[in-house]
Amino acid sequence: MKWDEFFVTGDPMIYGADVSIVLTMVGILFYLTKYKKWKWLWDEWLTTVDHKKLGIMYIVSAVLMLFRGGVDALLMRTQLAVPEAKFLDSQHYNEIFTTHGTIMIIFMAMPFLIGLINVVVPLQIGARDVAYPYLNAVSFWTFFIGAMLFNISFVIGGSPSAGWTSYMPLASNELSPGPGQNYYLLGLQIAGIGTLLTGINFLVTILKMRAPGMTLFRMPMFTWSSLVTMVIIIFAFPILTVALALMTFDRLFGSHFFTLQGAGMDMLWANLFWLWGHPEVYIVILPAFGMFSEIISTFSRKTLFGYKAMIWSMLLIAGYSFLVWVHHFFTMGSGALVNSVFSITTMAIGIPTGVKIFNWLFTMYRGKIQFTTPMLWSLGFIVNFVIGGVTGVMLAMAAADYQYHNTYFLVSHFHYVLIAGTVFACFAGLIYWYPKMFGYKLNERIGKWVFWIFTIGFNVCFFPQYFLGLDGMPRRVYTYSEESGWGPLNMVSTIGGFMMGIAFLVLVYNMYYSFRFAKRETTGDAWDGRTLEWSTPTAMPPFYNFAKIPEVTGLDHFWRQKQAGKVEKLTANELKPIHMPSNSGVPFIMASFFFVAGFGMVFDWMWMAIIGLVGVFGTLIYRSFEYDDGYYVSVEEIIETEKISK
Amino acid sequence: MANKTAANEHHGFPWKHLIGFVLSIVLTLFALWIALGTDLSLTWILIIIFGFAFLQAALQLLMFMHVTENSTKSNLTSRVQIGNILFAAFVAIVIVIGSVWVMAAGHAKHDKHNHAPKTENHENHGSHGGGSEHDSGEHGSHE
Amino acid sequence: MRRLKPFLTFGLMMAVFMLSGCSDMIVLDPKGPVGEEQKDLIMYSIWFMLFILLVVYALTAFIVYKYRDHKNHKGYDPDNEGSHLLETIWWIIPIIIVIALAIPTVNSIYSLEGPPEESKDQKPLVIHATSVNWKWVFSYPEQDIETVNYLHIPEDRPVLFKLTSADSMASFWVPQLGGQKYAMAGMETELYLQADEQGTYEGRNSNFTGEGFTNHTFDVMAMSDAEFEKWASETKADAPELSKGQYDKLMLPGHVKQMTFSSTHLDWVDHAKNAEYALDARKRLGYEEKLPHSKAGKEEKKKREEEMKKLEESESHGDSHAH
Amino acid sequence: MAHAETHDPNTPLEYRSEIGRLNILGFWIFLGAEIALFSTLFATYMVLTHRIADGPALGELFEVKSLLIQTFLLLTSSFTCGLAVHEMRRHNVKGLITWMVVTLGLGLGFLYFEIQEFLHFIHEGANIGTSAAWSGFFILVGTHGAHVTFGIFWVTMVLIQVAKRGLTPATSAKVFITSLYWHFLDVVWIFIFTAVYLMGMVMHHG
Ligand code: HEA
Ligand code: HEA
Ligand code: CUA
Ligand SMILES: [Cu+2]
Repeated sequence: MKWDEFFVTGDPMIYGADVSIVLTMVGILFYLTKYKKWKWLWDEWLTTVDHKKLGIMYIVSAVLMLFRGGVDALLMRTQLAVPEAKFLDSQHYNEIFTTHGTIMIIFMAMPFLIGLINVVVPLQIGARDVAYPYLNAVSFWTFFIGAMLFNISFVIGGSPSAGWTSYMPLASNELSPGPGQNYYLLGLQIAGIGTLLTGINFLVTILKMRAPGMTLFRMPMFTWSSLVTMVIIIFAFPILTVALALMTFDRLFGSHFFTLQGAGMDMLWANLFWLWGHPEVYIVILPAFGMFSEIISTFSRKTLFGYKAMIWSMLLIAGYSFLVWVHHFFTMGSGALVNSVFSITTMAIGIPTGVKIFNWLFTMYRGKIQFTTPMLWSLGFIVNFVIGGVTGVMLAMAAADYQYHNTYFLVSHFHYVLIAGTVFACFAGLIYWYPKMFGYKLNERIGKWVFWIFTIGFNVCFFPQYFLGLDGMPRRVYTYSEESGWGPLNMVSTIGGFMMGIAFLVLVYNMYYSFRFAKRETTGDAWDGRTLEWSTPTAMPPFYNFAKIPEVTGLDHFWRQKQAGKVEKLTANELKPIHMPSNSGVPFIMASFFFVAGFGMVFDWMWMAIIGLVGVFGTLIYRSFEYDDGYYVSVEEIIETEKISK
Repeated sequence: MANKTAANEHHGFPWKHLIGFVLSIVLTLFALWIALGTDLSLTWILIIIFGFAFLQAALQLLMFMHVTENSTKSNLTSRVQIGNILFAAFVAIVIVIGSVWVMAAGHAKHDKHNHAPKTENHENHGSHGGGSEHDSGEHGSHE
Repeated sequence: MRRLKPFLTFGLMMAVFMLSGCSDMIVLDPKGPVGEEQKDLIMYSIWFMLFILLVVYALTAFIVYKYRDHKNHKGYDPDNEGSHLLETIWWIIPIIIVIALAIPTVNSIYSLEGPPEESKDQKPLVIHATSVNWKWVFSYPEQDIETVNYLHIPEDRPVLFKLTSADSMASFWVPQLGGQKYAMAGMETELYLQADEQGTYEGRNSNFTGEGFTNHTFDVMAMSDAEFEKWASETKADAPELSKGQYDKLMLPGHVKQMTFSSTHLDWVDHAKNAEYALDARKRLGYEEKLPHSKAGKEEKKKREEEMKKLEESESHGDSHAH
Repeated sequence: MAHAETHDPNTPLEYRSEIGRLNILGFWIFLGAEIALFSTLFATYMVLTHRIADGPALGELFEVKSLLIQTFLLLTSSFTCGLAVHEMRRHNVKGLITWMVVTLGLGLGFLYFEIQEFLHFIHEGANIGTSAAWSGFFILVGTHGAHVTFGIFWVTMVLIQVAKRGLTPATSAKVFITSLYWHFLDVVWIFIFTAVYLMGMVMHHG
């Protein structure tokens, strides 16, 4: 391999990235060394198995990925702002939308949600930690390593450029040679392992670790939505694992699953991809639904409307999510019967989703609505998400989809659901639970600015795209002609995109501003909340979460206790030593070996892949022989942490 | 409750295991005979052998794997275990039957990859020597 | 209320915009029965969607305004947790809407599988459309002629496209005539279209096929039957024959201008039956895809482009057809 | 984590500790994911099964004898694995180890014949690159084989731990989990037996 094939060259933007990556690395290393932070980093973060810290690391990574994906988006929007622009060439543009889509879905939306689930769900169910804290760390580190592997493709070897859907045979060796597509395969594969483990971990956590008295039908809605999401993850991610493995075999080991040669079948890739891909979009929307349920109920100061219907509708959506995948390729010519069946199943998903929308609205009915920023995002969600939803139903009408497919109509649909659904929820949830994670709220005034700039920018960016789609503008084109007449609306769209970018910058500024100036919380109940996570006496829960595991008597237990003025104060004599799991460096090391293996496979250096895999198995064996029963936190330490007067 | 059975059962002779084993051997041989030793129609053969396969899977789950077993006070665990397997079976059927159906539908009749007489005109295309013939019976199965 | 105003104004603005802009958008300005059927379905569904949006927005505006936390707040009921009647309503109404949408959808799906109703008794013109990165090859088996990157079709007569691809999965789409369908290597899909008005329509591949995807386009010229017959017979008489050598060069990834031949490649290869032909042709010509960023990749690309130029020049009658 | 220990003598050892119970439940759920994984491989195989390009047809090379040997080895190993757990529940460490070693032996036997069969196919001109159909075959049956291989290593590791530490709630839960894994591989094989071999032979000869 020649050096010009290893390092990506020939573009000032890439050199800029090279330099900034090296500078950032040097800067971090320098900082860690100068302030003697290495040990702190290792003890507190790299080896932690605490769900709250893992959650925070997930969220930080996700925000970074939102930035990366967002910069990609703005580069695309810049190129598309005017006809015949020369800002990016075709190859670059293709790489950028591929990484944009992949990063936003796999490395931004999923980890953001999983991060919030990590922080919140164990607290909401009154647990000390998840069922498998060690495995939780493995999940995080494999996700993180997968994301890093995917991201370095930008400077080493070249990025994938076959779209986030990577249709074959375009993505095959013959038409897309080199490491780019391999990065996609290996990055997603490694991160996917972590996601599957998260699925099992949280399913068992929610089923088995609930505080006494919290029956399934007393669980908070976010916990419920997480439970349902985990079920989808458990059954959908193995499909992705296999699909990626098959394509990896096609590219590295000469098999013919999807290739042009050997009677491979390109349609099968599309089929397997969407068998995973459709459930995947519900994986990224259901936790969002759960968060909005919590927030809307909290700030309407009212019980959730139709609790049971909310649960059943989610279960329906989960079941349906495995029955609609063909709507992504109505145009493949599978015949009238297939298209009719999948049209109907797809449209049917609108029914339970509608039930949820109306239940949210009626949660506010007879409430006392407070317009905090999390609530604003939730209202914005309802208003904007329905646009995405009903246009989804339009896409589901196969005969009409022949005209929408592969156009900006579709692009607009999925941004309306992904941004107004998932991203709004991530912002809302982040702001809502920020005091739980960091001990202070984000500034509300600045927060409202962020909301309005982002929401308006979002509509300005994506609403015109419906019309571009109806005017025949296909997705994934890097430029278009003057005569097409698509120029003005694209310019509008680009302006909206940049407004979102500005809002993002203001959000980051808000984090800095609040870190410096925000008033510190003194109780654990920053918003007058309803669920158990707000019941810890300190602003940030201690590492063991609850000095004494709460006993639950009904839905919204904490809120009802507060209403009745019966919140119990802890006394020293009811405390018992608490059993906690020990930290471990193994997950981090195992993930590093995954990186070695993945990188080796990307470049088809089998010796390196084998070293990495041997390392992975080594850490597995090491762990199997390790009998670490954790440790006990003494009563004295608990008293000290909780500041209980004796 | 299953708590007790789980323990009691394991004091005597492992009848359950033995019965399970014998049944699985019988079912295997029977499936083999149906498939290769009879001249039932293809559809019937498929129905029967897959019926047996599911039976045998259930056997393994119940006799060997103690899927209904639980050891906590609530029934939740065993319900989760069974529900999990049933949902897995649902997903499995959707994946397999769904894929076969969707990939064949609309394509089988004009999907010409198999019985293609390969092109005649290329120089460096040695690998495509004879080109095997397959009867259209294979294609019938798509429909 | 103040907080919702921007949304409402915006929605209203957009609705007006949408309705007034209809006829300007090509999908909503069809020139044939297939596109017409799809447009009708689209418009039908849009009314339902606007209705749903209206209901949701009105409810939101009302509830958020009425129950905002303010002085003299009335009607607060923190334990109000459901209503069978309401919940039944919002299970039932969406079910009805879905049924109302499903019936015409299924109807259209079935009717689009065949030729348009109004011209069922006419014999469709058959055209084989083959996608190869990044051009379209059209073969008229009956007329025994072949064109590249453009089509002539008679008006008021159904055209049956037999779609296939020599390499990447492509999608054959002429928005003003009707919806798209995939063209895939080693397979054949069928699509009926028909033009009811003379004119030139833009067609393209709409499924991403890599670097040259953006310009993977073609023109469709609809003309009277007589003109079409005249064009076909003139082409048969005047255009050069397509040689295997030329065709192999067409298999290289790249763009070419419009070309015309008086014979078709179906004589020796049908990509619906042989998915490997293009790859083999590239090998024969000593061409191999290289890393896009590497020096070798850039050189390879240049070489390819030169090859394409030569190919265009070799087709002496390339411009014989009128535009 | 809560650490409720149950001391009811009727409760099998592997269910006595909280961690044991959680791990067993978690493993069941993992098996659900494995079912989805293998289903995808089955779907791939079934979709591609006729796409043989210029290579041999699948059923053409299958042989009943080799198939039956493999099947009986694996079925029997599942049985002996069940006996091992039975012995474990009687707190008979020796019985447990003996039956598990027999299980491993049968598993190795299975692998031996499977590899023989693969070599035979390759000799007959059918490898993973021959055609889509053979790619589907090798990836499906090979993934099962890889699982068996992994299982053999895993069971061995766990047996070493049992030998070193005796039967504790922790080690017995591990044994129980590996036994679930092993039975599960048998279940998968039943479907390979049916969907790949029987169907392949029926389609070819029938
Ligand atoms: C968060 C992610 C998310 C969500 C929630 C959805 C939700 C839905 N999606 Fe979307 N979709 C995507 C993400 C998502 N989608 C992505 C990423 C793609 C493209 C991928 C790619 O190709 O790159 C895509 C593509 C896509 C297609 C493929 C189109 C094509 O390629 O041609 C289709 C077609 O049916 C579709 C349909 C739907 C439907 C019917 C819903 C429904 O779930 C929506 C339900 C909601 C409502 C309907 C609104 C509320 C309901 C009411 C107020 C009640 C009354 C309403 C009715 C009775 C209609 N989506
Ligand atoms: C959760 C998922 C998600 C999210 C959040 C987004 C966010 C955005 N997307 Fe995304 N998009 C996808 C998922 C997502 N997208 C997917 C799956 C595809 C399909 C890919 C494919 O076809 O394969 C796609 C494709 C896609 C296209 C179509 C490309 C094409 O087909 O040619 C476009 C075009 O406008 C676009 C635009 C945007 C914009 C403007 C945003 C904005 O919301 C971004 C907001 C911006 C920021 C958060 C920026 C932060 C950065 C800064 C503040 C830096 C400031 C620097 C400067 C001002 C220079 N996206
Ligand atoms: Cu398309 Cu076979
Ligand atoms: Cu979908």
